[in-house]
Amino acid sequence: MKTSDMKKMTYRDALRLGITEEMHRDENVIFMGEDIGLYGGAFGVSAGLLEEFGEDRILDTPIAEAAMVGTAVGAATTGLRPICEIMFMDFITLGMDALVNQAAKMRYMFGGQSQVPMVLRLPAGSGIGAAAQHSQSLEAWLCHVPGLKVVTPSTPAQAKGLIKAAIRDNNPVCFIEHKLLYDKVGLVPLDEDYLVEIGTTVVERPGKDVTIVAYGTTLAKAIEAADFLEEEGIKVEILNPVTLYPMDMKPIIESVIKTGCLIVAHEASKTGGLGGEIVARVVESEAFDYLNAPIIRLGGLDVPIPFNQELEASVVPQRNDFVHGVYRLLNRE
Amino acid sequence: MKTSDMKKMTYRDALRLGITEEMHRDENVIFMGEDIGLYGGAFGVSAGLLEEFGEDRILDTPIAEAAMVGTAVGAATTGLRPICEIMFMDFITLGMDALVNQAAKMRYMFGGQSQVPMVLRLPAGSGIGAAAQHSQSLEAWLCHVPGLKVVTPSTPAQAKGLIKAAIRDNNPVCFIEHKLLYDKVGLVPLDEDYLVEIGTTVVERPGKDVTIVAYGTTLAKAIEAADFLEEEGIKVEILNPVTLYPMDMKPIIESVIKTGCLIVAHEASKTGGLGGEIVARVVESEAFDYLNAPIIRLGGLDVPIPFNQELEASVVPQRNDFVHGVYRLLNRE
Amino acid sequence: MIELSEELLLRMYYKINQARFFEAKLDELVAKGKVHGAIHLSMGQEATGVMSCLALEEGDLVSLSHRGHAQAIGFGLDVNLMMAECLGKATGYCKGKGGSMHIADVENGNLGANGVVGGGFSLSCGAALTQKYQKTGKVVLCFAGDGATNGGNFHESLNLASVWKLPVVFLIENNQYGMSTPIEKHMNIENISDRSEAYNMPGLTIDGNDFLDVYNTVTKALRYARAGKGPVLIEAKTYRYNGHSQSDNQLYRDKQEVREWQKKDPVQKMKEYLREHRIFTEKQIQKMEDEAKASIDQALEFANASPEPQLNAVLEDVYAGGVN
Amino acid sequence: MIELSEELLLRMYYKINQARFFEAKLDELVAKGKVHGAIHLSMGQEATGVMSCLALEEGDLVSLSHRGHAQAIGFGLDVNLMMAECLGKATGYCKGKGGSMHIADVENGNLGANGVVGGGFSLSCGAALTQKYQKTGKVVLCFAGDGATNGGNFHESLNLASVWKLPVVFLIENNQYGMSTPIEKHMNIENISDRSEAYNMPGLTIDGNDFLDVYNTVTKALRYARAGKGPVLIEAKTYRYNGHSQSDNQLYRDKQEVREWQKKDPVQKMKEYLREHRIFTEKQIQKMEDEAKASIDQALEFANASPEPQLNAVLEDVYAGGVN
Ligand SMILES: Cc1ncc(C[n+]2csc(CCOP(=O)(O)OP(=O)(O)O)c2C)c(N)n1
Ligand SMILES: Cc1ncc(C[n+]2csc(CCOP(=O)(O)OP(=O)(O)O)c2C)c(N)n1
Ligand SMILES: [Mg+2]
Ligand SMILES: [Mg+2]
Repeated sequence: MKTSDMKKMTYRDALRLGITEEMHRDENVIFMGEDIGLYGGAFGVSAGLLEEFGEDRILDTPIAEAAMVGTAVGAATTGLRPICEIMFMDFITLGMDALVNQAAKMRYMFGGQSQVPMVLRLPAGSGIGAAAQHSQSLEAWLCHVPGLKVVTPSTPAQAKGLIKAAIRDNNPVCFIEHKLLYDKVGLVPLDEDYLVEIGTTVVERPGKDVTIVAYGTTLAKAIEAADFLEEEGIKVEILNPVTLYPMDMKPIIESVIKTGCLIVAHEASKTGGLGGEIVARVVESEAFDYLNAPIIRLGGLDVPIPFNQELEASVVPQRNDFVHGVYRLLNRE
Repeated sequence: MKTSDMKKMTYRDALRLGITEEMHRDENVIFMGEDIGLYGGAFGVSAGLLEEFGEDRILDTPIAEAAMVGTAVGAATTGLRPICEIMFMDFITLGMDALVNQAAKMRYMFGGQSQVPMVLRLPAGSGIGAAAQHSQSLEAWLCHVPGLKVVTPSTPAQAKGLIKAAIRDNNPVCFIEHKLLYDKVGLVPLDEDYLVEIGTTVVERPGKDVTIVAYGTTLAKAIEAADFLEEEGIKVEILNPVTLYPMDMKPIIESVIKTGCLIVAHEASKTGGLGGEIVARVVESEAFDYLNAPIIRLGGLDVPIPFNQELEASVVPQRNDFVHGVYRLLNRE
Repeated sequence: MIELSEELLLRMYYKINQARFFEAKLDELVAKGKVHGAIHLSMGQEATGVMSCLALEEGDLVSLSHRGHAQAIGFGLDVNLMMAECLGKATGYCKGKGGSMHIADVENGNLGANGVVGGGFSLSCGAALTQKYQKTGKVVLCFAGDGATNGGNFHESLNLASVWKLPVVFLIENNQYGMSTPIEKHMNIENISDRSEAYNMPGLTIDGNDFLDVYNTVTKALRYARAGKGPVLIEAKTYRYNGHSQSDNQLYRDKQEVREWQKKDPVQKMKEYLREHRIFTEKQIQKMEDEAKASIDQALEFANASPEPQLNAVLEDVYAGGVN
Repeated sequence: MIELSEELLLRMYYKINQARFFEAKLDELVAKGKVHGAIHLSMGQEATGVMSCLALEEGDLVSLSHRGHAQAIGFGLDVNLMMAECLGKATGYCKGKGGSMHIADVENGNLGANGVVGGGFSLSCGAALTQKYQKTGKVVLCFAGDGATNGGNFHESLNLASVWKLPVVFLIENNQYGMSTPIEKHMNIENISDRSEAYNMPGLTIDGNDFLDVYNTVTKALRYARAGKGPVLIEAKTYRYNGHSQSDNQLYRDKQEVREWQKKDPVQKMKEYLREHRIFTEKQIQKMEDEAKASIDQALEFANASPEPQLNAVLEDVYAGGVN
């Protein structure tokens, strides 16, 4: 793509651009959430959309996550394509029934009669001092629910391409946005048909010595580590599963076959996180025979997120965890 | 233990016995749920308890899972030790906020000020024709929430010993019961101090050729397979992590070091299930170097549970899946 | 008063009988152990389910409760496909994947029965939002039980529907119990319809065993909602004769109570009305009953003759293909 | 009329000022970027939080909303430990792990502020169940905002409390907005207290800026609950001056509206009352204010001088040890 067809913008603005384009493209796309109208949403993603699309399409809801998700499901089965913003991913706990028992299962239990094209936007993760009830990374739950799709962009370009693909998808898509990414700036394709296809894993950085799988903010830490290691002549290959479910394992397996070394990382609590799933799939694959060393899994500590800033930062994997992991795999420590 | 100190009874009766003993032992133990009084609970676990303990301690709730769980949490932080029955595990979707954002986090976010001694009983699993919204196995979600403990007994003796341990524990314990086990009969210790300690993995059957980790109803399938394979001279070692979180990995790792072969199984959807976690932990451990073959993970198909009986049965791992898995590991196929 | 044509009365009487016979047949099958899974019968409540659906206009939508056979039959579902679904056959509405608790006919506006108590409230809001947004002029009728009105979904959905003025009518079948729990033990008010005040929407309590009261009231409520005035809450007082499901030994009520309600049986009451008003001859009445009964016998034959789903169907229908 | 002793009036005036100064200080700190994380200020609403807690008896319990500083101060929490917690210090109520949104003092019956809107409703039911079961004679006071009454937790909890006759008083601080959403856009009724009718419990609307109205009404409600008559719902109409949190540019309201409410400022109104009734001299009043202010300056000093938590604290307090 020529840079002239791209524009520098934040992840937040890229999301908004994608949503705006899709709302112009299809008038059945509506957008609901708490304080997404005049207020522009807790993280500013919907700023200005009320003016542009009016009250019929930008709907402020009461503080009622169960009804919000259920309403989106009902609207989706009858012809609309709702986008739904849960202010903090933590509050999907209040909408799990509509999401898990209705949206995800409806098509199947009705024998294929219906479809539920909706996007559930879920700001996730720690780092803003919001403490235990506003900082969780719960993607692993959603990836354990057949019928849902789960995606998470890490760059502004991915944010735009993926939100558009999610809106066009005919299934319920959980769209996870790490709060620390909203201000991140990057080049974003202006092409209105630019999509990041659901079901893809992106090679963020080619390499040959060690494979790292990371997403969300952990990806940035992995890249920092790779930059650092590059100076020592170590070439890390970084893969970003922007679709967490169903995950495209092919590039990951190929990479492991090439490098023989794997680090899997996420911010979510290590136990029960997606890291285990990825490790298991690699071990089940032909890559197993190519592993030169035990796989390293980096994850958040198995604790709630604390308020204090330093404690908070200490919960999630940092650059040095990657660096030391790579050293360990390459027997440099 | 002498068999004279044991009595044959169903899993259902063993649960009730454990609850009854604990309710006699500590009058702060109360029991709430939908239709647990006169009706005796959807699966008959609480039959007769209303007569024995009265309306103050056996509390029928409205159909309001969010309030039920939250009320249990509030009661637990102020001195009671509530047992709470969610009629079907699927409906914990409606009580996730109180469980995950309150019960699991309260102690931590209050800096250790409080404790939440409560037991959440969760009948899980498929096999009774209850279809997609009444048949899920969602233990992996709960094992991804630091602050909770998660246990699941597979035999009547374990049911009694574990429910007692759960009631005595000072933390929120999710107690998962597979519906198909309620009628299962076995010898149960009558000793009122018989406990199955939380945090243990049980060696259900010693062996030397292949290690199988299984729990819930999948355990029975594994045992059937082991019986069958025994006739061919293959000795399978079966481990049952009755505490799913925090899981005692030691016996599992030791077993894999011995056998070099591992099958991990559960009824829950394979993707995102606990199998991945167990595989990852084994791979991270010293057992990695002892693996003679790729680990096999058996899990439910990644689909909602269908109504039709044959389809329903086809979703979950069966005896032959274990048999073929063992053959594959031992290169017999 | 709303005028009832002869043709409509005929349809009403036929359907209420169909509902009764359909469930009597299911009850038989359950007793014989021929049904896998839970079945919730609504015998005694049929006037509510059937007549309220007959009040709908072409294109209106419904969301059914877990106790939804009479509702489905009132809405016009094919009893052959319903019976096949209850028996898990490939020819059923859901290809045997849903069973009694998930019968749906989405294309025709039946958004399905729901196994989650109260699960339909918010789905109905969503369906109503579509009607409002697309200006279809259609209304959504949402069924639930008395017990369901104690759940958060009820409250959040009614509030949302009221604030957004959605074209939806919430119809509560108050059969006096949530499973084994009598209404006095699960709420502290006399009339559930009074809960409408918390949302400033009209609330009405009716005799759910009186086919006319149901039909007339729902018709008026639908008009109100269709006119863009917002949602309505209706409570229909009625009673279920059978246990909650097959595993219910009914310790929580005495037989006398059941007998009292049986004296107010909705099918009998309608029959008496027809006789009193001499709208049909005895022969015509008998004929309708016979035809209704025959349709159910036929449905069972259809279901029995239908194939089981193919095993590979288990992997199908998880995701919709294509993109927008 | 309830008699107010001089000593009580003194405590009231001191605490309402403490609350005001505490938050003014926090506001300053936020502006200077010295606070990590979200802070919800309740300036303008202090009479409600402070006076209702002063109506409690020794041993009664409270559950606070996310906007809970005034409530906590009314309940008697130590402003030193509160300030330390807001700054994430090891000496804070939660050792720096909770922050402003989770201030708690469980041992003394403060069950904590709650970051989940409506999260406290059911916790309060549970705490009230303990009081009832253990016959302690104590009551639970549960705070929440107007927006919280649209959530399922509100409905399920009030219904449960009513059916079980739990000793709990639900106090809704109706500050006219749920974040940016004005009450007319999130519910269709005038008085939130009318929602009590859905549960057949008493419901009262009061002037949340009038310290006497709050104190008297809550006192009566507590008596009612303590007598075993069941729960009470109180709605206190009031207003918040600041944005919802620090990141709020307040497009949703005009400054005139804020100014109108400031004319009814609860701290000023109480001061006027004291002057009118000549209960204290001007000097005494000034002294109380000065002392309240000084206590906050001290609190900040205490917090600033306090250590950060040790890094290994991150792994502590996940599980309670021991068994019963
Ligand atoms: C959320 C939820 N909780 C519990 C159940 C189990 N359950 C099924 S039907 C039922 C009773 C429902 O009572 P009501 O709403 O009055 O409907 P009725 O059965 O009387 O028609 C219960 C508790 C469920 N299906 N969903
Ligand atoms: C369940 C839930 N949804 C959303 C939020 C985000 N949020 C925090 S405060 C708030 C507004 C609450 O309004 P109200 O109950 O009136 O209390 P107020 O802030 O006005 O004191 C929102 C939406 C939350 N914390 N919890
Ligand atoms: Mg009922
Ligand atoms: Mg408010």
